[in-house]
Amino acid sequence: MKKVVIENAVVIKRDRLNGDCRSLTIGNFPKSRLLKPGQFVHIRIPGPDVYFRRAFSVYDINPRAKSLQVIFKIVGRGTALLAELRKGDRLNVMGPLGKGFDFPFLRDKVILIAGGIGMPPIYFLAKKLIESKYDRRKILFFYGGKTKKELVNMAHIRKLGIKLYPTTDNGSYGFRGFVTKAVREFLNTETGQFRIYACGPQAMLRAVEEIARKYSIPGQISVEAPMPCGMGICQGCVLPLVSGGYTRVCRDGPVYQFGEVLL
Amino acid sequence: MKKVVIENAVVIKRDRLNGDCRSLTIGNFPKSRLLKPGQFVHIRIPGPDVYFRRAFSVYDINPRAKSLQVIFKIVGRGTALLAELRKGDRLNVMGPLGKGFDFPFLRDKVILIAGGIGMPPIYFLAKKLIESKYDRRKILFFYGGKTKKELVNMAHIRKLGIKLYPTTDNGSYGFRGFVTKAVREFLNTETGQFRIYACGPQAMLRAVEEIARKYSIPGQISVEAPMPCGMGICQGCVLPLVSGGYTRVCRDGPVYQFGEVLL
Amino acid sequence: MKPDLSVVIGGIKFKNPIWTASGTCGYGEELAEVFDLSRLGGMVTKSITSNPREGHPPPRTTETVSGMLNAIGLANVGVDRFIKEKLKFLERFNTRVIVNVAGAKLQEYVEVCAQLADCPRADMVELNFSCPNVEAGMAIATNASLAEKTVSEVKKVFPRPVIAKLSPNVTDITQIAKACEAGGAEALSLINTLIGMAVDIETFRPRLTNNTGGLSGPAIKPVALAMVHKVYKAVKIPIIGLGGIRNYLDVIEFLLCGARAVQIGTALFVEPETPIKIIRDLEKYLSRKKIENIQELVGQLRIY
Amino acid sequence: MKPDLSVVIGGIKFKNPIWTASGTCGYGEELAEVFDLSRLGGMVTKSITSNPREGHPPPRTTETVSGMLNAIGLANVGVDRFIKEKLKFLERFNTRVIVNVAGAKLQEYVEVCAQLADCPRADMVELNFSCPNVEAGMAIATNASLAEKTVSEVKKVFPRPVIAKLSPNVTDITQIAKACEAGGAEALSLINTLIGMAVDIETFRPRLTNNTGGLSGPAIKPVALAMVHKVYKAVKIPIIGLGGIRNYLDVIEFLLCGARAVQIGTALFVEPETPIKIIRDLEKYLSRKKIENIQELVGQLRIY
Ligand SMILES: Cc1cc2nc3c(=O)[nH]c(=O)nc-3n(C[C@H](O)[C@H](O)[C@H](O)COP(=O)(O)OP(=O)(O)OC[C@H]3O[C@@H](n4cnc5c(N)ncnc54)[C@H](O)[C@@H]3O)c2cc1C
Ligand SMILES: Cc1cc2nc3c(=O)[nH]c(=O)nc-3n(C[C@H](O)[C@H](O)[C@H](O)COP(=O)(O)OP(=O)(O)OC[C@H]3O[C@@H](n4cnc5c(N)ncnc54)[C@H](O)[C@@H]3O)c2cc1C
Ligand SMILES: Cc1cc2nc3c(=O)[nH]c(=O)nc-3n(C[C@H](O)[C@H](O)[C@H](O)COP(=O)(O)O)c2cc1C
Ligand SMILES: Cc1cc2nc3c(=O)[nH]c(=O)nc-3n(C[C@H](O)[C@H](O)[C@H](O)COP(=O)(O)O)c2cc1C
Ligand code: FES
Ligand code: FES
Repeated sequence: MKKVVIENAVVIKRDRLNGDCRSLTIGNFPKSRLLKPGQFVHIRIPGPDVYFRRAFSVYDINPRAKSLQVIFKIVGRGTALLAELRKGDRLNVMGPLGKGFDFPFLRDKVILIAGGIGMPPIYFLAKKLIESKYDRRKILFFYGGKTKKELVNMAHIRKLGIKLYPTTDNGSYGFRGFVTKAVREFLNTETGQFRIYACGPQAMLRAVEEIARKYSIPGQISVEAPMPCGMGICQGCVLPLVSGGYTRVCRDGPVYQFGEVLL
Repeated sequence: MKKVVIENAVVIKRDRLNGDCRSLTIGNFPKSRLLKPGQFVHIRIPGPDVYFRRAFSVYDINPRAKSLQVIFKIVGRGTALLAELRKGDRLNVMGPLGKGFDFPFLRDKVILIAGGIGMPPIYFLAKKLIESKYDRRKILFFYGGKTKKELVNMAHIRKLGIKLYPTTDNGSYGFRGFVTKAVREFLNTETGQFRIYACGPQAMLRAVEEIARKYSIPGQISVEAPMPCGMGICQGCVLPLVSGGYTRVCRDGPVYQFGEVLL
Repeated sequence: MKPDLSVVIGGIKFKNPIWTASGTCGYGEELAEVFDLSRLGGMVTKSITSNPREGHPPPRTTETVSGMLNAIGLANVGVDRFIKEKLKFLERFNTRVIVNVAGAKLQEYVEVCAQLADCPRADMVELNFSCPNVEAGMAIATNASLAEKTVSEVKKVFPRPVIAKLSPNVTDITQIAKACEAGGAEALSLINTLIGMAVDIETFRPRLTNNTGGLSGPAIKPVALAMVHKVYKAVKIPIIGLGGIRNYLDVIEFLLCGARAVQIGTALFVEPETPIKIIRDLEKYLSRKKIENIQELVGQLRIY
Repeated sequence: MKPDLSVVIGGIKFKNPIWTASGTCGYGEELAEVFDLSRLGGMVTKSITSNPREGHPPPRTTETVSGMLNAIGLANVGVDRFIKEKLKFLERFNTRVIVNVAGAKLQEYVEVCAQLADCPRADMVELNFSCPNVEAGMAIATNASLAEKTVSEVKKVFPRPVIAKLSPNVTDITQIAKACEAGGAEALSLINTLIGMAVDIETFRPRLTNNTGGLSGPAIKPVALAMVHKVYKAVKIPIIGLGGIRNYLDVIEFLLCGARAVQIGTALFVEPETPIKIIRDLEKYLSRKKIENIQELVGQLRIY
């Protein structure tokens, strides 16, 4: 039986990234090595008026240090409180949760598409692909934000040594326009066997699936939903399936094949 | 119309005293000069599961630094959270609240009786008496605790240059026995015009009133009650009056004349 | 242009929809030390009865998770002293005064309201049909015909608008609401507290000498919203919503669900300046959203 | 000596009084990844109905202050698949399985329970009389004679103990409780969720597609305690208490108020290991207090 770990972890590092984004490195999580790209941890944020845990994709792990890293954006009460934590503060972390990404075939050209704060799981996937000896040159990372400020940890991503295509809606950095427009233009000139992985706002994911349909490219998306339990019990995080009925994002997802969920 | 101040104050110093006692110096409270001995502040403690404010007697003030000091004992959720605050943390403070002690006649010998965590308002009274040119030699400070560990800030009190009579129930420090026993023995040998001020557990206050009756000494006690509002609105903090009916401890007290409230 | 926060209830204009709730602002004396009561749309005074009441022995209140239990027991100065001292004090403020009235039986409501009829400072009365903390308290709250009768009898003696304050501790609050409307109430306020209990596990005793008490505070807001919306769909008279309000976001939720005004209760104990903050924040919100009059929000919930 | 945590309800022995609540532990599969279900006194499975139900469209849940609203809409696999897959899965655990049953009308309860009659793994059934999230849901919850009838009809087809689970959304819960007792219920569990609502002030929409939902979590504990105590005084059959329990202190409050066992609900979402912690802490508490059997606490509240 799969085992979910619940640990009283500890903040070992926190960083202010661009804009409203923050990075937290969380230690004392002995099973961090089990965390796979696309999986998430469910974090109990100490403070008033935050009752449920909050879900965050794994951005990176350091199995030897028994730590994991998440990157998050301040959007409400919970994330605001999370941003106030300091080194040494305790916080309860549950994971690994959810299904991660399926790895591509070695021959595939891998198109990674990250929109805004959808970047963390995509970065983690890229990193793990490289560690698993995928060809760096076949990994293309499209990373879009509204403005340059929304693109965080660019230096970090660059270190992966893969092709990075930053885009901003206003052209303040990189390609001007939606990240999906950049992908489309890229696909118009390139050929090969592709596989796409995407995480970002719903509108972006819809556009990605459209592209995938048009170019007949297989792939996966990672979606979001508010998650009371995060383990598949409450049925609160459901999304409708194309085939009818509902799927529990926390357990059956958050990663789905193209065309599986009704976006 | 009297004005109650509500300020987003800030922790400027915190100290671990003996045992479960802590000291907090709170800055950014411009009206700290208004705080009188026996009055209290009502503090909103940030954290989960603490809904009401918590009342703390003023231990000291520094009007120039716009700060005040409280000393508290960890007894439950609120005080546990308060103990975790660090320098720079914000906390909302309301005050001055309640009636303070009436000052004695200059000729009176002043007997101050503090039991356990009832010490703070008694210390503040002693300090203010001295500042108001009362004769140091006429101020007697009886300070009792279960053990030596319960007697905090002794050095601080000693600096006042008044007669200090520490007592411990087990004799681990100073006089052995209840603080009221020490007072009784003192009164058996001394003569003069006395006035008593006391703060401490209810059983101690009862014993103090008994002594006062026996020796016909006037004086005041400071009492406690859970305080939802702290301003006299909710009628939740009432104690029965000897003369019938109830009194709101937060507004009509917390300082009462001997024989006023039914202990 | 400054948005218009004013609302009209029972033909009376309120400068804004923010009132303070009965039992949580006393008779105004203490709160006046924190802010100028003239800023409030209205103030509902502590329940008064024919004779003074001392209330229940302590402990009368206890903290709960995101809320409190109270069993004050309608401690109040009685209608005579209320009129002489308390209403007098409130004359200096430019806010609406709604006098909350409680009674052991129908006749007491009528008597007290008759005395208030001659006091123009009592802009309205609010009949507390729902105090869970006194023996007879729940009778009218759960009995539609008795509620209707009480309202109509009070209407005969009190010439200005009458509000009925409803209890949430019923199977169908719309029944009582409709009865009060039929009795002639100009408005309804809801909700009063939920019946609750807390136990001291060291002494094996209830934490209140009354054994049970009324639950208030943020914990009950979802219940209050559901009831306000349910009653809004069932009656035509205006609703004053309350239960757990702490900030302007909460207020907007109540307005959307159908409340034309709201009352701030327990929040006053924790943050006495809450109403002032809310009024300021509402103004900002309306300006930002380009809403000219706050009444435009009332009942605008788009249900599924 | 280790204190005895076991309790007997409806003639069935439970190794401890800590159960998990319906709808908050699914059919056990997910929770089994966190701790060994055999540690539990009992487990109440998610409400099942005759046919599978997909439940309401999302959003189905929302966070509230110290609580949550849910309107899952009784999503479940239906009794057939439940028996084949889910009960089967639960065979490997040494805990009592209480199967919660819901129905649109009386006949559905009887049909489902009849099917369960032949499944010895279903130690008991718990009749969900109170789901506020489906059309017909509240009918039995608020109708004493219908509740009595339903229990007695189920008793005819189900040979093991029957629990009736009551709604708090009624004027007098003791009426329904007594009716269920008269109908032959071996025990009562209370409370189910309070009806509540939350509004998104950006979209002017309810936060749940079902508009209203059931409020659970620490916020409602005082209401649950008051109702447990009230019912305890009114009936003779054992009570299983629930509503907002997070720790052993909460459990002791419920036991003192008259509950013989308790269920842990929403707390499982926040801290899935809650039941295990509670069992450990209860053992320590009883040892410290030199209480040999936990049953000694039941109903020991010393009211004023
Ligand atoms: C699988 C998964 C992975 C995620 N990974 C990341 C990540 O790596 N970085 C990051 O910044 N964010 C991530 N999120 C989103 C993150 O969980 C939300 O931003 C966060 O819960 C908001 O909490 P809050 O209290 O600040 O906001 P509030 O809006 O105050 O939250 C109120 C309620 O809404 C829920 N909620 C609101 N929006 C969302 C949402 N989009 N997703 C889930 N719950 C929501 C919260 O759980 C809470 O119950 C992820 C979400 C999921 C489901
Ligand atoms: C006028 C006044 C002055 C005080 N001065 C001091 C002081 O200088 N130093 C100090 O250490 N303590 C002082 N206290 C007591 C202090 O307020 C309590 O210890 C504190 O409220 C306990 O909070 P808690 O959350 O830690 O405990 P919990 O027991 O968890 O609190 C639970 C509830 O009980 C109430 N409560 C419980 N015991 C008391 C009590 N004895 N008095 C008031 N409320 C109580 C709390 O307000 C809260 O609502 C004073 C109390 C009053 C009324
Ligand atoms: C301490 C206290 C005393 C109260 N006294 C009264 C009262 O005398 N009359 C009345 O109608 N309501 C009384 N109430 C109920 C409040 O007016 C209000 O209906 C309830 O507290 C819910 O609102 P809230 O959650 O904002 O506090 C009292 C509430 C509290 C907390
Ligand atoms: C998400 C969710 C789903 C629930 N589903 C059911 C259900 O199917 N049947 C039922 O009888 N109760 C159901 N309940 C109610 C709980 O069993 C319980 O009565 C209620 O939540 C109060 O307990 P708590 O505060 O400990 O959660 C559900 C509660 C929640 C939060
Ligand atoms: S969050 Fe509970 S089932 Fe997904
Ligand atoms: S604490 Fe509210 S009246 Fe004293």
